[in-house]
Amino acid sequence: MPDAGYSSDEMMTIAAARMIRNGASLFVGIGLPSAAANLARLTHAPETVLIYESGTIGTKPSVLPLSIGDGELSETAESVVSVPEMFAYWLQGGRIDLGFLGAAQIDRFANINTTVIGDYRKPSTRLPGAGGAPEIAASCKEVLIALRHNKRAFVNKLDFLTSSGHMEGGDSRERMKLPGKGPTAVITDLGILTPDPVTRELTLTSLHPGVTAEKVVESTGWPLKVAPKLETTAPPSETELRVLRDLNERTKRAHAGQA
Amino acid sequence: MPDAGYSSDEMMTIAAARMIRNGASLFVGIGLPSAAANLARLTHAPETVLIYESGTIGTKPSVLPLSIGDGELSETAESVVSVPEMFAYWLQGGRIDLGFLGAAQIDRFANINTTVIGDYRKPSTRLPGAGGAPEIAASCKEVLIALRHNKRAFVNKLDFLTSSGHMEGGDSRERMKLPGKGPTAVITDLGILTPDPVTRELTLTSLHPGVTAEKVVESTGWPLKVAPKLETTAPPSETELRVLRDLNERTKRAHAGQA
Amino acid sequence: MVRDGDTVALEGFTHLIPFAAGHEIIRQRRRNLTLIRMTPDLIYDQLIGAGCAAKLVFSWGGNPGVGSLHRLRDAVENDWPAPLALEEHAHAGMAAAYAAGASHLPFGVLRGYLGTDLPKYNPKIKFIECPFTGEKLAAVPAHRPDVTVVHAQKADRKGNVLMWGVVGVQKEAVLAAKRSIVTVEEIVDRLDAPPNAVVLPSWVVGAVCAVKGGAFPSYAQGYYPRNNAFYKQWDGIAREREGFQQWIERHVMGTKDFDGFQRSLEAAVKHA
Amino acid sequence: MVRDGDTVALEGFTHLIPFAAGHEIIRQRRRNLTLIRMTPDLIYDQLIGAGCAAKLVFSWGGNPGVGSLHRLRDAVENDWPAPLALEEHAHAGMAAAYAAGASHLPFGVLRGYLGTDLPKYNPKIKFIECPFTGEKLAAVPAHRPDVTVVHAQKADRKGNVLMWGVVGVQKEAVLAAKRSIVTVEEIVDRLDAPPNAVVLPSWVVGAVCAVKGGAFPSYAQGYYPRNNAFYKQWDGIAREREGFQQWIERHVMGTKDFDGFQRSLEAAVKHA
Repeated sequence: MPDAGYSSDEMMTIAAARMIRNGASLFVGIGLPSAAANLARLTHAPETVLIYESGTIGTKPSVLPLSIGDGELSETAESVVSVPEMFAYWLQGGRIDLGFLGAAQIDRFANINTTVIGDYRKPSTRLPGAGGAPEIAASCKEVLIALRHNKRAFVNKLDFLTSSGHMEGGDSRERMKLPGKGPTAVITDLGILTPDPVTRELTLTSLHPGVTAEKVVESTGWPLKVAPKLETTAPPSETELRVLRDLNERTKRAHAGQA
Repeated sequence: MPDAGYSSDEMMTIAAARMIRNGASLFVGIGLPSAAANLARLTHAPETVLIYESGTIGTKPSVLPLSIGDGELSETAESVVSVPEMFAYWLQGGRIDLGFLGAAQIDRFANINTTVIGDYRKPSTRLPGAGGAPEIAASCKEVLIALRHNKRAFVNKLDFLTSSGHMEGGDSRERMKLPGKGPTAVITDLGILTPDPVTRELTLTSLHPGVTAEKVVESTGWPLKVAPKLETTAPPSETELRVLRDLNERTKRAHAGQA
Repeated sequence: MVRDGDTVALEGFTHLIPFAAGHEIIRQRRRNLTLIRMTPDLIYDQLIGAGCAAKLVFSWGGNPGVGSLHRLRDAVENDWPAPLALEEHAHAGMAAAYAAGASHLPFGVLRGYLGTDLPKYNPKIKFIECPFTGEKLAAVPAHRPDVTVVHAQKADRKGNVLMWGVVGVQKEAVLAAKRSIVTVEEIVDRLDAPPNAVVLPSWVVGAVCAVKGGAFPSYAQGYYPRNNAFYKQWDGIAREREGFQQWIERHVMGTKDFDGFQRSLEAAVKHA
Repeated sequence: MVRDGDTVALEGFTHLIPFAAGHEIIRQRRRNLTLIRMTPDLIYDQLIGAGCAAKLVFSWGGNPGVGSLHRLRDAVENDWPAPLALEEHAHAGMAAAYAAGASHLPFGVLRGYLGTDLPKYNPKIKFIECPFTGEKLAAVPAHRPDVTVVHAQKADRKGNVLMWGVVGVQKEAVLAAKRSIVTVEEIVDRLDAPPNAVVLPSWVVGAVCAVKGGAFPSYAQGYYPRNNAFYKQWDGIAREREGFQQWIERHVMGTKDFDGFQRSLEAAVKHA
């Protein structure tokens, strides 16, 4: 989309940011989740409570952190707690509204893999691993997932199940007694997928401007269900684009001039 | 002992204080343990680390606290932690050298009762209960117990076992896998009792000046063993008496003039 | 926010005890409460003596450094003013139960209660085996109060709460509860919390209410000291039923709020 | 204080990472270490690439915000410079294992790992039943490192240590360890710790050593910021074995201490 005036990654971040309700408490990972969360905070959701697993609660960074524990996160936080407290009292405590995850692989029930590509014991690619994701996926009231859409990522079968989505679909997540509702949307650079209310299989429900359903189906490693009434994602507003670009620009400057 | 120049309670407190090794970390209850611990700190054991279950570590109060959480304890502490942390990381963590307990009843194996006199469900006297004592008795490396010596306190059978001493004697404490060594001395207003190295039965090993072994045996609710080589506790030194009396005087003044 | 029959925790470990909130529960004549608190202290002696409690979950029930809680004893020993069921723990078990509640775990694990008689009388103390070493450890069910009430030093205008000094199990008790109320010494524009201070963000607190002096006769570090003399006086006030009832009627039931209570106490001292 | 074959935890969650101590382990050519750390970060990439490690116990092994830890990947994918056994957890399990270690419990309990493949590959993750509700919960054995090393902002002359900001699992890691070492930015006459600050009293710390800048390229709040640019550069330095080896030889093995390392890095930048 060279003439849309914005990139597909920008569309993805903005679409993700829009899903964040003002006032929600939000457990944020690094990368796109952090960008989307801060974009939301700087636009329609100023009262969003950002929580990073480093123990920083209610932080208001002026630039995107490179790590989940950059100094600015703790300096601008309402409260900084230890990591055991963060995982026990706050995440497991069930008080986080929304978890926001990325993934290397995702399957049709929004289970995700961030551990290995290939066999666990002899992987072709060793990924960073679980981090906080399994318990974010389990304990947040809702989970959003954001990743680029292609067949390497949207796979028929995960090489490793790192974090539980809707398991084998239907009521299998409930039967396993995972505390939270699980993933409620997957936001990609092509569109938005949401789980079917009954089968919990991810279904394409919104296309970003200029993207076709065929393109999304082709980019998915399983026969993707497409909603009968397919919506089109509203293009980025001027404000959204400006705030996101300003944020990225400030971030780039802040992380450059040190070494 | 009207002409000894000190009371039997003063002798008890001073004898207890002498058992505190300089530099030891000490978990202190209110009352005599607190008086003895602070006396030790103000005399021969200035590096003693006083810990109160309110979460105050390394405190240096100028007067004896009335409660285990008086403001001066936290103001003069090296560190103040939450109560769950105190019990989990510090006491259960196994890093406290010496626990110091009082009791309403004690048996021949230094098990103690601070819960009820009479039947638990219909007590003749309801006592305050366990507090921190069961885990102080279990987890401190060593335990000292101080109480006044009489047949109501030194009983043949406890009405309730609140905190474990040497259980049924012999190796029964070890078999139960209690982490610490258990009580190593019982200090009373009449003398000092220590557990037999093998049977763990409390044995009278030191008499305070002017007290006879017969008097101690008479004041004990079981046939008390008396060590063949019975020592005599050194009488309070001038310094010990002066520091203790100053401390008590300061304490009395501090706790009076408010209501 | 407290209803008849609720399970209520008023916490504060010697420090920051929410007396003002306790008095309000007495004034509202709440009944049939299950009261949770590590150290019942004078506040629960008052609630029990006033007939608010059906059950007490606790680990140490005395007047610290003074002696007995006479109203608690009268309820246990003589069923006055009503029978009081006891669920009795040690401090370590209570702390583990609150921490488990805050952590949304159904139970807490501790190295505790070994050899003691407490498990014989409290079926909520069980023993489990470590799945790795086979060691025997105690387990207690999580505390999940309907309402927790604590007192703190400060809140800001958004409702973020700051406390410092002896912080006890207050944070755990608030996070373990379904609803929570925090009374504070003052409401300020900015909390100015030091790094890693004990802060309860507004979104985990149900209601914040300024009650100056609301921890009297316990203390609020940085505001006023513990009134140890009153703790000693309480022994005389509460020893007999009549004296207690007169005191409660005059100073708590006979006043509209904690400010009134404090003025009423002062007047009594002046006329004494 | 670190010996060949030890189980060693160098902790610091993005903040206060003890790089100086890690370099010293590399300089001393320690071998066969079991390295524990939630987020291996650059410090363990260096230790692994330098051949110090036989096993890694961890929960997230990446260069935060940048990408892979290439030395970690090379060890796992290609056994270079030596095979590296993995014991893999999630953060919540690692945190629970450290807290259990600090608490002298043999295991920690958490609501975790449900539905994930991690228990299939890590036999140290088991499931237990709540003795009260029958709920299924995860259990992990306590971490009990032979040595824990952390970096903090300040110590006083007695050896009491103060840290603030993102404090991670440092306190738990120190309290869980048999021996401990703390490097600090500075040694001061008085700590002046705010109330309820994270303080490690001298008697629970094995050794304290002043190493100014010892957390570089991570950060010490109040002293210097995270050097995010170096984190990005590391991707290039560590991508190929040769580049990594040259860097370690020149800047770590070729210097006497962390001060020398920092001067050596500065010199390289000037000549670039």
